[in-house]
Amino acid sequence: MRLFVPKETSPKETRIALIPAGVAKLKKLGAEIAVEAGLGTKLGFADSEYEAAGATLSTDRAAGLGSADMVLRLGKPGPEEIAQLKKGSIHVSYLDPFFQKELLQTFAGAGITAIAMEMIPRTTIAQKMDALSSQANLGGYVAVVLAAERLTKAFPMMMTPAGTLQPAKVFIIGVGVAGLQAIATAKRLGARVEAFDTRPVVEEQVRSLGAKFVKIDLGETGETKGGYATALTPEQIKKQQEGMAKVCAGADVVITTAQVFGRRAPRIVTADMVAGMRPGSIVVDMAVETGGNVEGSRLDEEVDLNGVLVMGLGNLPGRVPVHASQMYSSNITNLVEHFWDKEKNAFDLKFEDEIIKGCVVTHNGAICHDMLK
Amino acid sequence: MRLFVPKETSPKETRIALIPAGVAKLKKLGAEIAVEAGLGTKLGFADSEYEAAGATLSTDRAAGLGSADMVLRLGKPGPEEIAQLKKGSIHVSYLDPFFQKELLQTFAGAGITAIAMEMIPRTTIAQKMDALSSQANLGGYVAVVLAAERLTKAFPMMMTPAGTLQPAKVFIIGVGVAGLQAIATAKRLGARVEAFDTRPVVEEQVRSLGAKFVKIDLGETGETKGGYATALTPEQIKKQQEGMAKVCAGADVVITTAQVFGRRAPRIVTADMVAGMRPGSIVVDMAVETGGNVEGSRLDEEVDLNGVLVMGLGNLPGRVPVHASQMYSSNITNLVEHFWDKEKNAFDLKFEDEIIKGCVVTHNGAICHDMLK
Amino acid sequence: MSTALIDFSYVIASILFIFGLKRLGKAETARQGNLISAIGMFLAIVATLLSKEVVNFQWIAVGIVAGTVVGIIAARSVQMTSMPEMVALLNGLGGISSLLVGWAEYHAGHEITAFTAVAIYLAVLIGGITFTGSLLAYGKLSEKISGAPLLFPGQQIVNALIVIAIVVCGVLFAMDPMGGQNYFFAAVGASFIFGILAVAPIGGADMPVVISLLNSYSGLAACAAGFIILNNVLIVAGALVGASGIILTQIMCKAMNRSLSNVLFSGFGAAGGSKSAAYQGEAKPISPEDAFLILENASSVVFVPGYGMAVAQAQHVVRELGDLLAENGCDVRYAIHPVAGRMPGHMNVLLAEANVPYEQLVEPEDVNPTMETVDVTVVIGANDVVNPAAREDKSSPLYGMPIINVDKAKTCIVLKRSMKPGFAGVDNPLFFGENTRMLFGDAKASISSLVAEFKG
Amino acid sequence: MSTALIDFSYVIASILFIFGLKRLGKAETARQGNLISAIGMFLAIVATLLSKEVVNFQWIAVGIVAGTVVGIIAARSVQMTSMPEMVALLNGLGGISSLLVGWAEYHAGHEITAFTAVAIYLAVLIGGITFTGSLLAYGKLSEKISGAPLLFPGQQIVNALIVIAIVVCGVLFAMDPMGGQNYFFAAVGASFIFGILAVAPIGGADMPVVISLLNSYSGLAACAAGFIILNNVLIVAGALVGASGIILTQIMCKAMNRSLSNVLFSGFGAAGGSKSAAYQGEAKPISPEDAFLILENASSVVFVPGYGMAVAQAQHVVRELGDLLAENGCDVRYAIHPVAGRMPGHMNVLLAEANVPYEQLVEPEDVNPTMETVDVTVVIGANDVVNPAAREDKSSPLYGMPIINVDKAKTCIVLKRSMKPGFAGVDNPLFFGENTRMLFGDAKASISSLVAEFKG
Amino acid sequence: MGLLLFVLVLSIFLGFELISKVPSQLHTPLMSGSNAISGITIVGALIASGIDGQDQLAVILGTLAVATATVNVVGGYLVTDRMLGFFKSKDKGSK
Amino acid sequence: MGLLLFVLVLSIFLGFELISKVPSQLHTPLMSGSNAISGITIVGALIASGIDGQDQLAVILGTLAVATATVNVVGGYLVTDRMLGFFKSKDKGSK
Ligand SMILES: NC(=O)c1ccc[n+]([C@@H]2O[C@H](COP(=O)([O-])OP(=O)(O)OC[C@H]3O[C@@H](n4cnc5c(N)ncnc54)[C@H](OP(=O)(O)O)[C@@H]3O)[C@@H](O)[C@H]2O)c1
Ligand SMILES: NC(=O)c1ccc[n+]([C@@H]2O[C@H](COP(=O)([O-])OP(=O)(O)OC[C@H]3O[C@@H](n4cnc5c(N)ncnc54)[C@H](OP(=O)(O)O)[C@@H]3O)[C@@H](O)[C@H]2O)c1
Ligand SMILES: NC(=O)c1ccc[n+]([C@@H]2O[C@H](COP(=O)([O-])OP(=O)(O)OC[C@H]3O[C@@H](n4cnc5c(N)ncnc54)[C@H](O)[C@@H]3O)[C@@H](O)[C@H]2O)c1
Ligand SMILES: NC(=O)c1ccc[n+]([C@@H]2O[C@H](COP(=O)([O-])OP(=O)(O)OC[C@H]3O[C@@H](n4cnc5c(N)ncnc54)[C@H](O)[C@@H]3O)[C@@H](O)[C@H]2O)c1
Repeated sequence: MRLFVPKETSPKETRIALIPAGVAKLKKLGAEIAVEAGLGTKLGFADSEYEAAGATLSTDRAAGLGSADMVLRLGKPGPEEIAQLKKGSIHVSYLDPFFQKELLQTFAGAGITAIAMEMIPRTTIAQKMDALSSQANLGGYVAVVLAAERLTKAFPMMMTPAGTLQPAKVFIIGVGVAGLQAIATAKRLGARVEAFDTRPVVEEQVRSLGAKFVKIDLGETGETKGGYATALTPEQIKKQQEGMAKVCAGADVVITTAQVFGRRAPRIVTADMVAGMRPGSIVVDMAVETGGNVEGSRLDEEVDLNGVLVMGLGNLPGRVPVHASQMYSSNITNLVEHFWDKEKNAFDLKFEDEIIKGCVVTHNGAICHDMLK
Repeated sequence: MRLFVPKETSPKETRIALIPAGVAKLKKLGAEIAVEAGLGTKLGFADSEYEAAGATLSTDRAAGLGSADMVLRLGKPGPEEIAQLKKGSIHVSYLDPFFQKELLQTFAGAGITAIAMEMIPRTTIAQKMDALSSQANLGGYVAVVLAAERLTKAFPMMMTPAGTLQPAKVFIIGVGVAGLQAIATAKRLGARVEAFDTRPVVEEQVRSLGAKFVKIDLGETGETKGGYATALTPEQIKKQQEGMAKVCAGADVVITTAQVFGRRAPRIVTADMVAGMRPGSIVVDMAVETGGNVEGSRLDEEVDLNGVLVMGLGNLPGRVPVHASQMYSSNITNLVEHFWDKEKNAFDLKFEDEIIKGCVVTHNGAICHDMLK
Repeated sequence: MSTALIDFSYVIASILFIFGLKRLGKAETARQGNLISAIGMFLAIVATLLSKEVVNFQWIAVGIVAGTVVGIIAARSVQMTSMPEMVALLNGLGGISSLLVGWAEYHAGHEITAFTAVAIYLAVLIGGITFTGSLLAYGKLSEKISGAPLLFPGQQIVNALIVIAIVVCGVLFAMDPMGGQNYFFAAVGASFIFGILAVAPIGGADMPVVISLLNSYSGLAACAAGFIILNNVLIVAGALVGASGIILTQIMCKAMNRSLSNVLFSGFGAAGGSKSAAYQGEAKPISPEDAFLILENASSVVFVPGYGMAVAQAQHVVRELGDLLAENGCDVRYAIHPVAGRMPGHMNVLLAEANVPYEQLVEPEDVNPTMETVDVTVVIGANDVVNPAAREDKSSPLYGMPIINVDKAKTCIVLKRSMKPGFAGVDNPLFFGENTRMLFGDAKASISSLVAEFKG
Repeated sequence: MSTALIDFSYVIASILFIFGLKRLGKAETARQGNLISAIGMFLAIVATLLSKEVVNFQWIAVGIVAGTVVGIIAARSVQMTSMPEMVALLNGLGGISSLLVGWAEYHAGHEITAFTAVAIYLAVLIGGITFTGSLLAYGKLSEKISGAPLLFPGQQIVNALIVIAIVVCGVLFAMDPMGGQNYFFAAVGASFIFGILAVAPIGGADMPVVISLLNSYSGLAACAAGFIILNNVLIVAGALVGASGIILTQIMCKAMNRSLSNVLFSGFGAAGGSKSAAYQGEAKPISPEDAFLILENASSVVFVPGYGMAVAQAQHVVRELGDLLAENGCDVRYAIHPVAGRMPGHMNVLLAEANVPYEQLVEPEDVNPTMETVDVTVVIGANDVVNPAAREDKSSPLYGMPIINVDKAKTCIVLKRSMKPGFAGVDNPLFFGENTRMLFGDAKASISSLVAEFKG
Repeated sequence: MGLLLFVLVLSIFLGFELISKVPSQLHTPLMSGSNAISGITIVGALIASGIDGQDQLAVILGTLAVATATVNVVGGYLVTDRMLGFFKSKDKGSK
Repeated sequence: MGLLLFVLVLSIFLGFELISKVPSQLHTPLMSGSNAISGITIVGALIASGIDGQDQLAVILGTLAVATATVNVVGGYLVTDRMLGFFKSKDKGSK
């Protein structure tokens, strides 16, 4: 089976889909791998390293795409690239499937089996291929470091002969993987951390990192079987906002990570709440790419709203591109390895498997995922 | 006694010399205080807050300077401003006295009693007025946060389903106050920290923060009575460089803070050493303002040397201006308070006191400090 | 009941006492322990009543009924807060009872050997001391008598004379028990007086310790009574109480940071004069076990960390100890001096690492005014920042720096490895303070021994 | 020497034994304790030699000289590594000596009461068992005899018959001591055989425990001998050794994760069959004290933290325990499973906070191959990541995930609060494993009890 | 006599070993409980009071001894129990 | 008899209390040291062997008893001491 890894097309993307260590691992399975020349250069992975690991270099992107049985990449392709793919081949990447129905149609039309990395189930066994987790984790870290760099105060408490510096107050809204890592990082830096999430199980997790959980009584809330949050009723959202406005007003840094699987991100921090914050404080909207949790946040911009800095930077994991690429590469090779059939020397689309069932979005000329039909 | 606090003149300066809380404290002593209008605006301290604390606002800077018995500020004045001062008045600020002999002459010539904040002795009792310490402390913190923000990797170790991220290796050269805080901050963020200093007592201090001390045998080294490092012989410097080149080569982040009191900063990291580092790694030269520890570092610039980012940003404490100003303000008010004579309602220049002896550089028309004559 | 059976019952009773006492010392089993020991007592009494020697029951019945009624009423009516004085009273009755047994046996006038004579003499003597001592302790505790130490000139001499008289009487009595009736009654009188004299100079606050000691004595009196009538269960139970009472007394002394010898040799509570003489003497070391007893008894503790805590990397165990103290009902705070350590915020980094809640951190100016009400300050590798010379000694290079006034707390425990000075190189009079105890050793090791004491 | 003086010497000797034993149990004072007890022994011997009963010295001299020479030579020549078998041998000699004393007293033929007869019988019986048992243990340990458990069909029945015979003989003998000579010798024989039968089925690795138990027995034999000649010091010393020996045996068993009853009722070492039957039975809980004994004895320990460690915020005490183990000469590692916790790197944050050195962190693929050589794995609030079903049970939702094979270590201690499953909601067969012990309770509390055990 | 000495010595050692670390809130109950045990002198009192052929003084002494010892025993155990019961309910309350 | 029982019972209790937590490297020395104490049976042997008017068997039994007990005592104490001495020097060496 022939695998191909093209360079990323988005100019904003700093990460890459495969690092040389990943090539070596795939090679061991028996796969044939080609990578587009210059794939890792900007991260310090020379073409020669890929070659040494066993990949062939291809300078002809179109040919590479056209001849591959399986394409591994990070960002979603444009429609023109899908057209170049071989019919019946497998394409693995992020796809943003809930909001890119057209793209899915194109895939289906071209007879490509598309796997969306976002759709890997969040089960224990699938963790090694779960790119959402691995990238959100780094995103949470980056969000805090960015905020620390921008804040006009230091994070940790310091009782010094020149007076006591109070620890920065950091408020994390939405405690999934990214939120947890943000909590951990802010705690490490010495901040006083509070966090909020609608899922009740999260409270214990927040405390397991030594932070405080903010309790706002919303009545009945829940999580889906897969562990994602369910959407809130308008009334619940209002209650939540009132409770949170108070906490935000006292915070130096607010980081929002709230997502609802398959929908646009909920609007949680309103313009009023931002206005209620102290000048000099910072809001990081980690959900900006899916619509944003914060009113007024703009993708890839840092907006000053009455002295409050609202940061809507996208692709946060891309700010630690080496580690982010290492992890994505590891996720994607783990996926290939998990379903690799040594006998046939090919990727085996076991449709009876929960993971395959979860992440394959188009197959045999149709959109095949239940949630996307 | 009439005190005056002008705005800072340097455009690069983000800090201010006095915050409203400081005004209140001085007011309690019985002092009369005027501050230049707009002093704290950029940090969110409105003029009204100063007034509320008891200061009078002055829009006429020249008048303010001319009428004051004591001027409190942060950055050194230009010669033209010295001329505006009242003869016999006291002027407190950073002066960089070892390298600003001319400025001192001007002060002496104008009959001003100049106090250099850099010259406050490093004794236990003088700590509360020790601005070098308070600012270096914040500088050490900022250096690490900056490096973390710029690095293409995450600092902490993470053993994850997508592989293990090794902790970043941080190497701190020169472990005074700034170095210690840099160690503490990097450790907090989960880095593997090593540190080096020529003073042997530092080893225990490094370990007291849970980091590793790099041992390079330099033979006889020492510290002066005041706790500052003595200068090294050329041979010692060579040995040190060899030993350190190795550690640097393995580091993701190198932070240098080495200073020798009253001299230019020693050149420690050579171009060769930088060249020996991995692409993507970072060097922060905290001594850049006094000449720099790193060959090739340029003040207020981030230079890319073969993939290694050499950061020579000046005024690091100024990147957390709120806390830095709070601390400087506290230092300077503590100084005034310590020598305030309630009876006379005036600052009392007790020349028999070690602190005054240490920090007054010009008095009665002459440079009066032993080390500067 | 046959002698063998009675002996056997006594063995069982003794075993029950042993179990009972052991359990009484642990919180979870204490109540059960008391019950077990009560069963033992009941068994011993029944066995005795069934023995062949005991034939007349009418007066026994009178005594038992009267005693039981009084006992029940007393136990029921006493206020929870007056328990200690109740114990003193009961203890006094135990003492007098031993005295009466001794007297009765003496009066019964079988041929008395020198051995029995000594036993009788001891039972009476110790019983008497316990009796009047306990009554006085009761009076002081219940504030029927002033709790202030009572001293009069020449007290030491009077005490010495009485002791000599007691010894002389004892020897003469033992040599001729039947003829030595006068010595016997002299001893009774002397013991009464001695009990009063021994307790009078002690202040009301120390009464619990005194009662505990007298309790141990009353055990010994019972033990002596056992030797009179050659009865094992008396000897065993008496000795058990005597020995464990001494241990308990010692524990109570240590919890008050006092020494047992201080208590054993009277005139103690008021020996303030001799204490201050020792002021500039040497530092007083303390063991982790003893430091534990002090901490365990404290209701408010302030930790003062310094550079030594950082060197020892003791922050995690310090937090652990803090948590244990808090669990024990103690108010715990961490006083951070701004210059503690070797960089600004040094202590904060470490305590944050150990997850000490920010709320428990206090600054010197907040904690100093409350220092007199703090039971124990624990100085963990700090030195310059707790140097009272900064407050008192104008010639000190630290003079004028606000310090944390750890020396003003009731007890101050200083953890360091030696008597060496800190960063500033200045000697620290704190180490010689009257209330200061030095817990030498690496701070982490010391604290973690304290933690182990709490756990073990 | 007067009887009183001898009695007094015996009291002193007993006190020395008490002190000696107490000190022997603590590392710092052990050697001194041995010396103290030796002095006690010397005193007891001298006092006995000076007693009025002992008049013939020539044979005593022969015995003592011969014994001393042999004792010195044996003690000098023995290799450090063969100490345990030496102790077995010496213990056997002690046993035979008690047997001989009993026999000699029986043979001396004063009027023997039933009481004395019982004492004689017990001394001989226990002495005999100790003798042959110890010799066999010696043989197994020194590998003069195969260390393998020796079993033959019907062994249980034979054992039962012998026990019955011993009891019957005992009763008959006690009823008519002088006429019961045959019963006496039958008992001697039976005890020899029983000693062998009792030890034979036990494997060589368990011999130290057996020796310790036999040592306790030899104390009881001495105690019985004391009842024959009505000698206090024998009774006291014998009983002390008997009781403390039982405790020591228990401690040793627990350190090997075995139960005392397992040892007391023979056939134990080879009871593999009955064990595996209990495999899918219930989880076996363990107390912190017992877990301590296992850890204290381990030379290689792997900690496996999970989400529960985070919930309990136990990281600091875990580090403390790790340090204590390392100090104790144990190799300590922390195996981190990539999905442990609730976010990637969860365990790393916590362990870094507690300053666990990065070098001690290992990944599953590195630690798993060495798992068979690990003495103890300590699972701290982890569950899914140590679930052997992921390895073995194809129907498990976890099947195929690499786990940390904690079940392959010699002993696995699991710390959690209940039997509830973890995040994945899957039951965990590990908890029912043969070598698994459940230490129930909050992980922080449990670990910190373990730390306290190490310290206290 | 020798044996009695043994018994005494052993008991004393046992007494020393029995109690080691007592939480401070148990100090008073333990004192009170062991005080009740020291009321064992009642055994002596019973014998003194119960033997045959006594004169009036003996009767008085004996009866008094029994009465005082009984107060000590009965009062002691009851008081201790009350104290300990108090702790227990307090503990429970706080949980 | 009653008294002997007391002595026995008290000794057993004391024996149980004396040892509680023994570090594993002390297991063998402690076993060995207490084994030496169990050689106290030598007192019985001495009396058996030292009394007047014995026949040949008695002499043999007595002498054997003394000899074996002596080996136990002498060997036991010396072996224990050697073991403990070994630990000490090892400890010192490592420091
Ligand atoms: N905060 C800052 O920015 C800064 C910077 C530089 C200097 N300083 C100076 O440092 C001093 C700070 O005061 P401080 O009270 O924290 O420290 P200190 O006065 O230096 O005293 C520290 C004490 O800790 C003890 N110690 C060291 N290692 C120990 C261990 N492992 N276990 C137990 N004890 C240990 C030492 O006594 P033993 O040797 O007897 O154990 C020493 O006396 C002040 O004088 C301050 O001016 C402060
Ligand atoms: N790493 C990630 O990014 C991530 C994210 C989300 C989910 N997960 C999932 O989480 C699981 C992680 O496995 P794991 O073994 O770490 O955890 P786990 O399987 O969830 O088990 C944790 C165990 O800790 C025990 N526990 C909880 N609190 C405790 C306390 N205070 N003291 C003692 N024990 C306590 C619980 O048992 P008791 O209740 O009986 O005490 C529970 O069985 C995996 O299934 C993984 O897929 C991982
Ligand atoms: N099995 C595993 O090993 C594993 C690994 C990673 C994640 N997971 C699970 O996957 C699930 C999703 O994790 P994720 O990081 O992708 O989450 P996510 O990015 O989808 O959402 C982030 C968080 O936002 C919260 N949120 C949604 N709406 C909100 C609102 N209105 N207000 C406040 N908070 C709101 C959610 O509850 C969630 O915690 C979690 O349950 C996680 O435990 C499991
Ligand atoms: N008494 C107090 O409370 C107090 C407070 C703050 C600082 N101090 C003392 O003041 C002194 C100076 O502190 P600082 O932070 O201003 O130091 P600094 O800024 O003057 O120098 C920083 C460090 O660089 C080191 N250095 C110099 N040359 C070097 C070389 N060639 N290689 C490597 N390292 C080199 C120095 O040893 C020093 O540790 C220290 O001794 C400190 O302890 C005392």
